[in-house]
Order: sequence, then C-alpha cells, then structure tokens
Amino acid sequence: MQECTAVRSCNLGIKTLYFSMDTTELIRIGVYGTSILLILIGLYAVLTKRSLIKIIIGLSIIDGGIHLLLIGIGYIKNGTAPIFSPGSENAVARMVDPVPQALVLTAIVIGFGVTAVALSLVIRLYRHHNTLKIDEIKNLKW
Amino acid sequence: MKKAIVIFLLAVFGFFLAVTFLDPEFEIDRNRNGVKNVYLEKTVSELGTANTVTAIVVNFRGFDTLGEVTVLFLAATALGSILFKKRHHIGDRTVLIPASSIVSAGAKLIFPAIILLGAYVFIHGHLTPGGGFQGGTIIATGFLLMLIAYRDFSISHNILSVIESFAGIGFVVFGLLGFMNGGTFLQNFMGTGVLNDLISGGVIPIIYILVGFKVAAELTGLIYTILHEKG
Amino acid sequence: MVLIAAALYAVYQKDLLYAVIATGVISLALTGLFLVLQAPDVALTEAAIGVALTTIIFIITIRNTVRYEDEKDKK
Amino acid sequence: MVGSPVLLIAIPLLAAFLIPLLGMVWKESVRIIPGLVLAYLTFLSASLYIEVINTDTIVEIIAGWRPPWGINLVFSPLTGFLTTIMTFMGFIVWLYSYRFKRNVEFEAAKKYFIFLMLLVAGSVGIVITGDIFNQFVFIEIVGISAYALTAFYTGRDSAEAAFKYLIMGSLSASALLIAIIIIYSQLGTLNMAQIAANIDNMNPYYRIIAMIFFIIGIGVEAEIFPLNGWAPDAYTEAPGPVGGAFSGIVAKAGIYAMVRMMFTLFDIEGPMKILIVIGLITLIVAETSALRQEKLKRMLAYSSIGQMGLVLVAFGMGTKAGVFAALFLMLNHAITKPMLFLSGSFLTFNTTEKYIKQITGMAKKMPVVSIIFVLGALAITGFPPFSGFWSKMAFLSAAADENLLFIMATILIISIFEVVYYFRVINRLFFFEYDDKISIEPHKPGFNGMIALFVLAFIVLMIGFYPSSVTGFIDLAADDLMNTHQYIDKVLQLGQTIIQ
Repeated sequence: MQECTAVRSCNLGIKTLYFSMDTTELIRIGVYGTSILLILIGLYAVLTKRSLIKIIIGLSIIDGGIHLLLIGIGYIKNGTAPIFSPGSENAVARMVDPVPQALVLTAIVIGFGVTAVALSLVIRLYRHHNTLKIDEIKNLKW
Repeated sequence: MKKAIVIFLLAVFGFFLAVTFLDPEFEIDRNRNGVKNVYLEKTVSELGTANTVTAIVVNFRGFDTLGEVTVLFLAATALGSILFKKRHHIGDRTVLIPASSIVSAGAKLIFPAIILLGAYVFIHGHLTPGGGFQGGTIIATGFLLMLIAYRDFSISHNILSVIESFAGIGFVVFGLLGFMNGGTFLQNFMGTGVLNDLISGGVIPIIYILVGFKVAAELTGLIYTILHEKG
Repeated sequence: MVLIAAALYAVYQKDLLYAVIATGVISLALTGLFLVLQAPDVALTEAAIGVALTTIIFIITIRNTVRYEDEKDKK
Repeated sequence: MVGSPVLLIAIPLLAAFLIPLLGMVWKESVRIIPGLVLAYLTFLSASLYIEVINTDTIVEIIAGWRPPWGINLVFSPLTGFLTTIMTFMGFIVWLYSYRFKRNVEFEAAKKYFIFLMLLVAGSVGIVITGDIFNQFVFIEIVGISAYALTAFYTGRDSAEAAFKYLIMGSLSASALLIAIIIIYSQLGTLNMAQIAANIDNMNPYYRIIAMIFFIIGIGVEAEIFPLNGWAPDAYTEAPGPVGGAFSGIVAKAGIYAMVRMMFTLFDIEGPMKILIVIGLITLIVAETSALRQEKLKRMLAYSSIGQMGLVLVAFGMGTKAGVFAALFLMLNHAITKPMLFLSGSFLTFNTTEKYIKQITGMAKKMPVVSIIFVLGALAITGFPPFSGFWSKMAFLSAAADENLLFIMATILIISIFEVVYYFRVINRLFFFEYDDKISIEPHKPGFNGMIALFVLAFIVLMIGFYPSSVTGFIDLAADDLMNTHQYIDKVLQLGQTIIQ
C-alpha cells in the first residue's frame, strides 16, 4: 500500500513536470540533451576506437557538444541576438547572453588549432610506422 | 569486454552530466547578479558598438583574444615544426587530383567575392554579426579554394609570416598604447563616435581588423603547410 | 536528431572519408542550431572553421595516410 | 612603480610575434631576443615582487573595466613568489640551451625558442590571472607549446609521446570548459574573486560536480595520479632542457591553479581530504615506479611526479604550516629538479636511449657535472645541510602538528625509496670503472650550460646553509594563500573604488 502511493505520487510528479513544460523548456532540454549525447559519443570514440583519426574525430565531436552546451546556457526565451540597431536600444532585457557567445568564439578557434596540431602528429606517426592503428604503435597505450 | 566497461563508465558520467544540466532548477535565478547585464548596458553607452559580442571579444575580454591569437600562432608554428623534414623541398600537391575546369573557372569567379565578403565581415564587425575571426576565416577559405582549384597557385610563405607578425605586433602595440594613454592595457582610448557609423567604437574596429588579418594569414599558412605535405 | 545521427555515423563508419564528412555535417547542423539560438557570430565562425577548414585538413590527412580504419577493409 | 604585471604577458607575446620578422634579417637574434626577454621578465617580476611585499598587492585591471567585468591580473606575495621562480627558471633553461642546434637548423632553433618563451609566458599567465576563462586560454597556450616541444625531435618516439599528451590535454581542457560552463551558468560571472564571494549561493550539488571537473581539467598539468600517464613519456622524449622546463615551470603552474581553486574558489572542508588522498596515491605510485626505471630521464620524471604528490599532500593539510611546507617544497623542487635534468642531460648527451647503465663511471670523465648531479640528488632526497632537508623538515613538523602519523610514516618510507634509486645512479656514476663497451662517449659541456648549472648549485647551497634567506618570503606567500577574504576584498574593492 505504502509503495503504491509512492509510485503514484511519483507518476503524478512526472506528469505535472511533463505538462508544465512549454516549448522553451523542450528546446532547452533538446539542446542540453543533444550536447550531452554528443559529448558522450565523442568520448566513446576517443576511448574505444583504434584508429588515430577516429580519436581526433571524437575530440572534435566533444568540442562541438561543448560549444552547443555553452550557447545553450546563454539562450533565454524568445531572445534576440545581442546586436543593437537604431531604435532598439531598450531591448536589453530580451537579448540572449553575449558572454557565452564570445567564449565559444575563442573556444572554436582554440579547438581548431589543437586539431591541426593533432593531425600533423598523425601524419608524422604514419610516416614512421606506416599505420594508424593504435595497437601497432609501440608504447602508445592507455 | 573493454567496450562494456567504457560504456558503463560513460553511462555514469552521462548520468551526472544529465542530472546537472537537465535539472529544472539549473535555470533558476541565474541572471541575478551576472555580469552580462552590465556588458549589455555599457556596450552602447560607453563603447558605441552595436554588436555586444564584438565588444566583449575585443574590449571587455580582449586579453582572452590576445591569448587566443597566440594559440593560433603557436599552432601554425607547431605544425611547421612537427612536419619539418631535413630535405625541405616544396613538393607539388600531388596528393590532390587536378581539379576540373568547371571548378577552376568557378573558383576564379568566386574567389574575389569570398575575399570581399570576408573583408566586409571584418570591417563591419562592430556593427553587424561577424568580425575579425569570422572575416579572417572566410578569407582563409577563399585561399583554400584557390589552392585546391589551381595546382600552381602559390602564396609566398614570407609574405604570410610578415602579415601575421605585423598584425600581432599591432595588437600588442595598441594594447600598450592604451596602457600609456588610459592607464590600463587594451584600454579604449579613442573617441567612440556615433552608434552605427562605420567609424565608431574607438579602437575596437582597428583591433578587430588586425585580428582579422592575423587569423586569415595564419589559417592560410597552416593549410598551405599541411597541403604541401607528402605522406 | 541530425546531429546525433551524424555523430553515430561518424563513429561507426569504417571508411574514414565518410566519417570525416559526417563530422562536417555535424558542424553544419550546429551552425543551423546556433542561428536558431540567436548566435549569428558563432554561426559564422562555425560555418567557416568547422565546416570548411576542419573538414579540409582532415581530408588532407587522410589523403596522406590511409583511408580505412581497418587496413583489411580496403576494397 | 617599476612596471606593471601586464607586461609579464605582453612583452613575451610581442617578442614572439617579432621573432619571425627579425629572424629574416638577423639570424642570431632568434636566440638572443628570448634570452633578453626572459632576463627582463625575471628582473621585472623580482622588482614587482619586492614592491608588493613592501606595500600591497597589485591588482591590475585590463581594458579599463573594473574586476567583476573586465579581466584582472593579481600580483600578490604568493603569485609574485611563483612568478619570480618561473621566470628565473625560464632564463636558466634558456641559458642552458643557448647553443641548441646552433649553426645546424635555423628554422628549428627559431621555433624552439618561440615555444620556450611562450611556455614561460603561458605559465606566468596561469599564475597571475584572476579569471577562470583566461586561465583556460593560458592553459591551452602552455599545452600547445608543450606538445610542440615534446614532438621536437623527429627521430625518436617523440610524436607518440606528444600525441598521448595531446589527447589527455585536450580531454582535460574539455572538462575544464564544462566546469567553467557550470560556474558561469550558476553565478553569471567568470571572475575568481566574485566566484569565491558568491560560491555559497551555489547549489552544493553543482558545486561538487564543477569541482570534480576542475580537478580533472587542471590535473593534467599538475601531474596528479590518474592523469599523469603522459608525463614520463613526454619528459623522456622531449629535448633535455625541456624536461627541466616542464618540471620547473609547467608543473608549478598546474599545482598553483589547483590550489587556488581549492583554497579560494571552493572554500569547503571536504576537498582538503581529497587533496591528501590524491597526493598520497600519486606519491606512492610514482615513487615505486621510479624504482623500476631503466632510463635516467624516466626515473627523474617519476621522481618529479612524486614530488608533486608530496606538495599536494602538504597543501591538503590546510594549515598554515602545511602551506608553508608545500611552498618551500615547490621552491626546492623548482630549482633542484631542473638541475638534475640539465646535468643528467649532459651526462647522457651522446646517447639516444638514455639508459642509466650507459653513464657507468662517468664521474672520472666529467667530474664537475657529476658532482652537481650528486648535489641535486642529495638535495632532493633531503640530506642535511642541503635545501631539501629544510623543506622536508617543515613538512614533517606540519604533519606532526596535525597528528597525521600515517602520512609521516609514508613520507619516511618514500624517502628511503628515493635514496635507493638516486644512489643506484650515483653508485654507477662514481664507484664503477669507466667501461668502453657499455658507457658512452663523454660530451664536453658548453660554457653557458655550466654557468646555468653553477647558478643553480649556488642557490641550492645557499638555501641549504641559510634557509632563513627564503623562509620570510615563503611565510608571506603562505599567509597570502590562506587569507581568502583578503584576496576577495582586494579584487572587489578595486571594483568599487575606481570609477569607470
């Protein structure tokens, strides 16, 4: 009996949560969920794949997920882009948060630099070992 | 077996991330005393820039941008150093198949347009979306197109490194000028002008144009180096 | 959804060239999403760097090395 | 006012952009300019440090925006202390490697010096910045220079070491970014002082998650246990002086970031215990691995990781005495370990494998370098009257104050391990006959390298005989770290007093 009520209240909670969600909430959960999934998929690739290029692809997928996450926290309901135009100087309250966008700009460029360096290392490893498989390259083990 | 362990670990990790970010409380009162409102208010009144992101990238958090440009510079240098070979002959790009005449003719047509678009984007960085990074990368894609379409299209490496050096020096020197004129590094020491004029926002457009040149030169050099690499 | 599908495709595809193109598709979808989320600056950067430049340097690397994840898969 | 902390970052960057230009005109300049820059930085940070001690902490604002909004640099007794050590060690490493690849490959030498200079600049940036995202950017600068330096030699397995380092480095950078996202989304600010002031408003659950991501993010640079798989490979494969730079500069910056985060940002009780646990595991694993190593540089690398663990344990005690001991250990390690790396690199100069057995009987051929190596080994294992002795004493007394008997016992056992593996090397060096078959051709050390070694040896002896010459400074630095409120107040007050 006790258990049953608990389950019922739990169900009720989920239901209210479900109904209280409007579209913004859905967008928010969609964005966060997508980015978390992207991060996890990338991490999976990094940890299990045996090809060096696959590992780097995984890294860039993680980067993409994090950028999405960062933009997601800046978004507000019905926001506008943080750019002023004549006559709309009072639109401050509706603007999305510009700080994460600036951070993402920086992070994207940094990520590109790291990817380029990683790929050049791959080319050099290939030159030495004639393979990209992680098992066949000595001492590169986790 | 290993995959199962990894998947299990990922599930745990993902659970924690999901609990953190999908929690409805996560959103509550996060705008209470954030810095963003100040940024949004001061951008127009004190900097005279329409694009808040530009204002943050170049002025409020200009130091990050300086560091970031350095990261790109380092990446370009590192690429050269890592791929360095004893017998350093400039190989022709045999790795790519020659482009068809449609591509090369099209590239010739589009190339000036891309360069113009890039220049427009970084000159108007303080007014419309875009700016130095974006314009610089657009220009770099233009050069990339030319490099792919024409096998004998080449850029002098020296000119690229001169451009990137001058742009970098310019950035730091402008920062130091701010230090001398206004008391702090990267201070906006010029008049801000009228909102939405092309010449407004003090040093912001100047610095962003420098950033644009630097990013364009570095990315082009980076691609050039890696494109001339034979496996 | 496109994002997740492309990411899974990128991870499971044995042919590295297709995997790289899938990465480019992820970037493209991210660009669209950034526009929806009111971040035009970021979308511009992502379009130029993520879609064009990153894909190109991956492709160059693959051209310089091997195309398949497993050397046995060579057709 | 001698200068400003911002010049510590701006000048090296300016020089780095300038070097490619000047290198086209005058080739020798690519070697000289980094030296001049590093010498100037040492001078600047030392004079700023003295000024800070005599007057007050300098909080430098950038772009004319008050601290919560703009980025600020904090030059306090603690950061000044570390900055001075780092820039000085950077100068020493430059001095040692001045003749590096001389007259051989111009391009390579140019790049080597650019990377070295930016490595120092980035580490200084990590220490003096007051903004978490800015710290992330500097960590990336340090990271890319470190990858490039690791992969510098083309012949050996350096690319593998660098690749391993790069994967771990960028994964941890992602973790750091996630931590920054959580903090920003909850508190709406990126400034360290403001985060520290508002941290109590944050949901404790998010706080712990953010803290874990922070530890993962910084742990790679700080060489803590599960995340230091890259370190031995990177130290072994990188050029000799770079190993010294990693242990003397980068690891210090990593430890600082970790400690600043623990003490200032997340000011709660639990983490201190975490630090002790992490530190002890790191210490035990690293020192036992060091016993088994066949290669000299690898052994030194594991010893370096172990020392970092020791420093973390000392910080983890959380008391004034513990922090004092930790800073003292950091100072000693920053000077002694590069000394070992540099002299060891001379000893094994003509070999590619760097096995310990290859230096058998080298003391007869290279007496001075060998003696300096022994001096370093004695100092780091804590023999009186060298510098390491005093820091180990400080550590033990701090542990005794807290009644942490287990830790004391562990440290003593670990010290025996250290003695064993260092004496194995010394034994081969001095008491074995020189043998043509196993040993290598001795290399005549360069003049500049010897100067660098002598300076370091002099400092080790000076601290050993007159420990009071540095303890005053360390005391002030420890005070500075312990006093979180003072840090917050100083940064945020500036925000209220200066009107934009």
